[in-house]
Amino acid sequence: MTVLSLRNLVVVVLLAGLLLLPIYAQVAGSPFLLTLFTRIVILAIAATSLNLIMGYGGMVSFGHAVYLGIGSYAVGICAFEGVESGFVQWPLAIAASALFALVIGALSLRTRGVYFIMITLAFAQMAYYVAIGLDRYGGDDGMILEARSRFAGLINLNDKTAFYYLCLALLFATIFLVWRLVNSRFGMVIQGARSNERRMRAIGFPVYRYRLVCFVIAGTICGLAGALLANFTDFVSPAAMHWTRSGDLIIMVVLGGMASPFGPLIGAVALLALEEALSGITEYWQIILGPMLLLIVLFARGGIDGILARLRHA
Amino acid sequence: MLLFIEQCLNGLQLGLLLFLLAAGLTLIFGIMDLVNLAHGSFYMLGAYFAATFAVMTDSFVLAALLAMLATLVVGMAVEVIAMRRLYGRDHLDHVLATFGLILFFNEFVRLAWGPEGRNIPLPSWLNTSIELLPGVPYSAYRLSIIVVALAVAFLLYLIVMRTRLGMLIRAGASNREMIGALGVNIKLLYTLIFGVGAALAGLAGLMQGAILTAQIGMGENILILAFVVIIIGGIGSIRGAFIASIMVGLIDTVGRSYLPEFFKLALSNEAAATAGPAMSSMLIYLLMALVLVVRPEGLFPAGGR
Amino acid sequence: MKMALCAAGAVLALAAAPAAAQDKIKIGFVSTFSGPTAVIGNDMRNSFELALDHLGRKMGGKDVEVIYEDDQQKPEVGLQKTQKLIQSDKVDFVVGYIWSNVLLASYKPVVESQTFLIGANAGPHQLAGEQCSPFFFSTSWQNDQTPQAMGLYMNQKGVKSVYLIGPNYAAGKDMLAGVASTFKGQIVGQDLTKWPDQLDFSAELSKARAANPEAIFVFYPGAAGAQFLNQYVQAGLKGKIPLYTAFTIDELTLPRQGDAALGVPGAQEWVNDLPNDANRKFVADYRKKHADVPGPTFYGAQSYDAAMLIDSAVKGTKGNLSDKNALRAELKKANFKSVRGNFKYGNNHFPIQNFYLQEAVKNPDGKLALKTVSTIVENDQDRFHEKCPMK
Amino acid sequence: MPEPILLVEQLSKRFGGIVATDQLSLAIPPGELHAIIGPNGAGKTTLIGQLTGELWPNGGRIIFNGDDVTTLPVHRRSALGLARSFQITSLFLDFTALDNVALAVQAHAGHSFRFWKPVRAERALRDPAMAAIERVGLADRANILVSRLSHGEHRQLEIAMALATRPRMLLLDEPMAGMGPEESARMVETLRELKKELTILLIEHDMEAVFALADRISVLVYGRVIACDTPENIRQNAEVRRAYLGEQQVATRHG
Repeated sequence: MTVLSLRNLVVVVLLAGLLLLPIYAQVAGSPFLLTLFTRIVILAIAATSLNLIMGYGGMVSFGHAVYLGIGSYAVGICAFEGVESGFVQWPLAIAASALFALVIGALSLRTRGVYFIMITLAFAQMAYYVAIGLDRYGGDDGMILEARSRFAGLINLNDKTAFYYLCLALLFATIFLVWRLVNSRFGMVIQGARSNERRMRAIGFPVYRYRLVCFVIAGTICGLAGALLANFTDFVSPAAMHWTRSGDLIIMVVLGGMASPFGPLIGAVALLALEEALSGITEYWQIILGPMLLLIVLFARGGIDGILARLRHA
Repeated sequence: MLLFIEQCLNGLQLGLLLFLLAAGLTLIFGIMDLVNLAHGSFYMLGAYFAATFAVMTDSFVLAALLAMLATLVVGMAVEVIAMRRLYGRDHLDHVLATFGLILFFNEFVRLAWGPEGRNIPLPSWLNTSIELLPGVPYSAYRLSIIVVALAVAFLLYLIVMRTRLGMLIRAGASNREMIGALGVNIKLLYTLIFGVGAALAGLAGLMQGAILTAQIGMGENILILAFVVIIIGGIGSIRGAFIASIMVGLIDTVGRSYLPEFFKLALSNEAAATAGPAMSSMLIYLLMALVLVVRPEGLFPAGGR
Repeated sequence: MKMALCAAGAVLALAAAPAAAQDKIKIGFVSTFSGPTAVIGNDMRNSFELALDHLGRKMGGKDVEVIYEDDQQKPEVGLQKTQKLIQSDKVDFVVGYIWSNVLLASYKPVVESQTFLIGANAGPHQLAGEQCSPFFFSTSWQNDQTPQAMGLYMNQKGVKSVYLIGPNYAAGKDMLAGVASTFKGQIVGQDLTKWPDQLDFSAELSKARAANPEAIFVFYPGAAGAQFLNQYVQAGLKGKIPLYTAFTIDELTLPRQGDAALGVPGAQEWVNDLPNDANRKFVADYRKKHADVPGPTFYGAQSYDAAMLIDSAVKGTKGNLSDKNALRAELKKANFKSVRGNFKYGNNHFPIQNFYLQEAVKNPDGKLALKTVSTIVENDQDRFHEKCPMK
Repeated sequence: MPEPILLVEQLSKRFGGIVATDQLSLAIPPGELHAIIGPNGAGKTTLIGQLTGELWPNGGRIIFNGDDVTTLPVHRRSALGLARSFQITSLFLDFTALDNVALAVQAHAGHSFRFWKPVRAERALRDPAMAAIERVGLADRANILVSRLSHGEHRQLEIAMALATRPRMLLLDEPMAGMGPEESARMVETLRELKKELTILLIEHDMEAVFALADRISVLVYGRVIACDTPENIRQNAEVRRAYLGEQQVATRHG
């Protein structure tokens, strides 16, 4: 295996591009790029966490965006009630997501296959409607975040570049964490359970509890992405956990490449950049994007990362 | 009491409409093991076709029949062009591919029919109300939906339980390899099932379209409900889909009408008015989660019979 | 991936276009241009463009560039597009917004960047009250005003009890609260329905009938209005329990509502037959230019006024856009011929204006049209202006 | 006779009206290679299922190494030292052979809530796994994806995985199914080696192998043990001949 295979090259270029983006945005005088890519990076964190359970663990959650919502509501509600310290808000976002993941995971992991897909959707929808019912916090409209999380002068989230780099650092940390995780003993159990659950039991693994822990870890990371999202948009609303948002996350992971460390990032960049670019060309951009997705599924197994990996052999 | 009966009727109507959609979905899922998110697109196409044919033919019934035929053709074409390449693939591939189809069909309709939606004009004999219970007029058209859907359910029951085709369908839903062993032209059978499923979705769409008008994206929200139905009922089971759709229809409608009052007992008026609708929208998901916690493969798993 | 790289490249290229020199006026227009409610966005765009035609495509002698963005009726998309307009396109004005929740989500970045925001439809109570801003102006109304007028009209008609139905989102709640604030009779029941998913109102109509009120009030904007009215007729309620509406019947939904809409009263600040010169010109030219679509609607009228408002301010400052205070003072004067008849701005930058009763009638040629029946209330100011700290 | 390591008492299992296991009793002393034979549908797989814990019996008890394991879940039995191979190959196809076996080692090396250390660098897992692979003769194939191995190699790997859990007892469900003569001979050799250290319960159709390896044989018909004895005596047993083996088959094969 050559060190500079096409796949590695793309990843290196992508990472370098992400690192240098604020400079480019500055030089080119288009700060909107920074906004666009901050959003992409945040959603890539969420997609990477989904990849942990879906790509590596075979647990297809159709309700993963619920943690985006829980994370952002934790920040939003704290801010609304006058608690503006990020040292309180963010741990709370993480803890709330972990707790929710623990509860729905404990119930959902009893089911398999498409039933698992649908039960996770059901729980996410319930959370969505609970959020709509939160009259004090804007109900269906959501609420404007009066001020971003404060970190006692450590970092100013209102500084767009600083905020971008914080998100980027957290993305890299997440990718690294997931990579270490899947190559640890724990990761082997999770992947083994995806590959052959029955055999895992036969050789003596209590699969359920490992899966549950994995499910909670993924939910927790995504909750953090939710806290970032609230700070990014200065706005919190139930829309963040609507099922279509969960679908977007799945599409990013599948498009980029499942069970690949950088797949979700590639998928997030590809999907959102594609949306932005196509919608610049025509108002009817979805008529191009739709068949494109279909073709990728039909002729490119393993997503974009899969194509890159195959091109290496060619 | 009369109101309660009326609400049950409303719920029954919604449930039966869901059944039309869910029947095809559960068969396609059960037999071809295909997760078809684009099923809602056929629902939408059915409504748009009916709107166009109604203007052309000036007859609602004729338009409905033509629209079903048209969705049947579109469904079979989609199967031949795209879907059959997806059999045996991962469910996630299905999700991504059929999501792409949704985008395509939505934009296609927007290009072909424009963004503003279409009205499906009803004949005057349907556009009235009938006094079903003393003092309670009920929409004749909603009543006709109940009748048509029940007729379709009965017809499906006859086909599935009494014919050779039905035997193949039942065999396929519980054990996919078996149909191949019986020496049947599977490709044709699959195309046919997919087309019929699409036509049923089209029927549901045009029936609902006459109340709600044909709209872009009208299929997506009801699609999730249809998935809830087939999961509760058990994938591949027509009987399960029937029972589950009526359950979902009743719970949704009755919950929507009484839950807010119920909340008023505990909460302030305004909080109840907001929390009530939110909670009643949650009910069906609560139902599905409960069913799955107790019976992880739905109420009537097709393999279990 | 190659494809994605190309796409990313295209984005970079698009975004990297050098910021234009400020010798022309840039306006960002955010509305819904996709999905079922795109008809409203189109009507707004048509009217705004017509206004530019009438102005010779110049404002105060300067060229005008308008960038239209689609919010997809989603708050977070609206926010993102708005941010793009401010940060990337560096527009001088942001105009539009049909939906209250989209406006609420997009509001903060606009006014914080000290860009003027002209709301051409949505008027959530927060923006009229505590969260009013020196950089926000409305050419429409505060959400409560129209239903308040309807409440007054029901009082005039001697209605004793009413059942309220509306969608469960910001404007929906504002609308129902608006009726409740002026209606003197009894409110026997209220339903807020899931929005925009729920389009079947059978349960709500059954409840309303069982509650046996003298009237039903509804607020269903856009396509949902047609759907509600159809179901109201099919349920056999027409002729039994009269319907009173706000924003439920307009020129866009009328073709699909057909005879169901005949005789159903609605309150509005603008009607297509209002007798003033500006309005006659607007309506006639719109129909000439866009013969193939229904319209114009009040959405369009408000957008037309928005263009005229901006033009009046630019003229007033002699094209000097950098003096924000002067520009604000000119905007506040509302020194232009509004198609609804002239109006004044209140302290919170919402119009103080008349509300009319409109009804659908059948023209001699068999076509349905809306016409003014009477003036319900004159020089009405919204009930939140006192909460706004601005003078 | 020493204390049996596996004791089955009055085991019953019904599926609807069908009795798959009928008052079955069995006692296997440590160190024995005990074979179970019987015609198709005799209930052999149902029996294995109950022994491993995938099925729960309707009645009776299973005692393993002095513990009542009748209602213990699969993974707990495995932890106690009861390992199985599958009749139909059941491996982790997208892992390498070594990863497969290492996972089996890991299963019995404490809990796996270890999130950080790269698992492929852990000698404590890799070395025993490699040893087990060597014992079944797959050392040169250790780093190949399992999906690319042959059927015979899959069967060998099955044994290696069972071994890697360091069991007290092996349950082998038709380890020679679908093998050519050469592969079978190799498998017999492997089992002969293992037999020196482990108690083995072998379910197998290949009579040649069974009679060559087994210390004792139980004959299962309609869910009941109709005979349990040494290979020599089973061959002579008239009831067994009648019910199952058939005069001719025994004559041609072993006569």
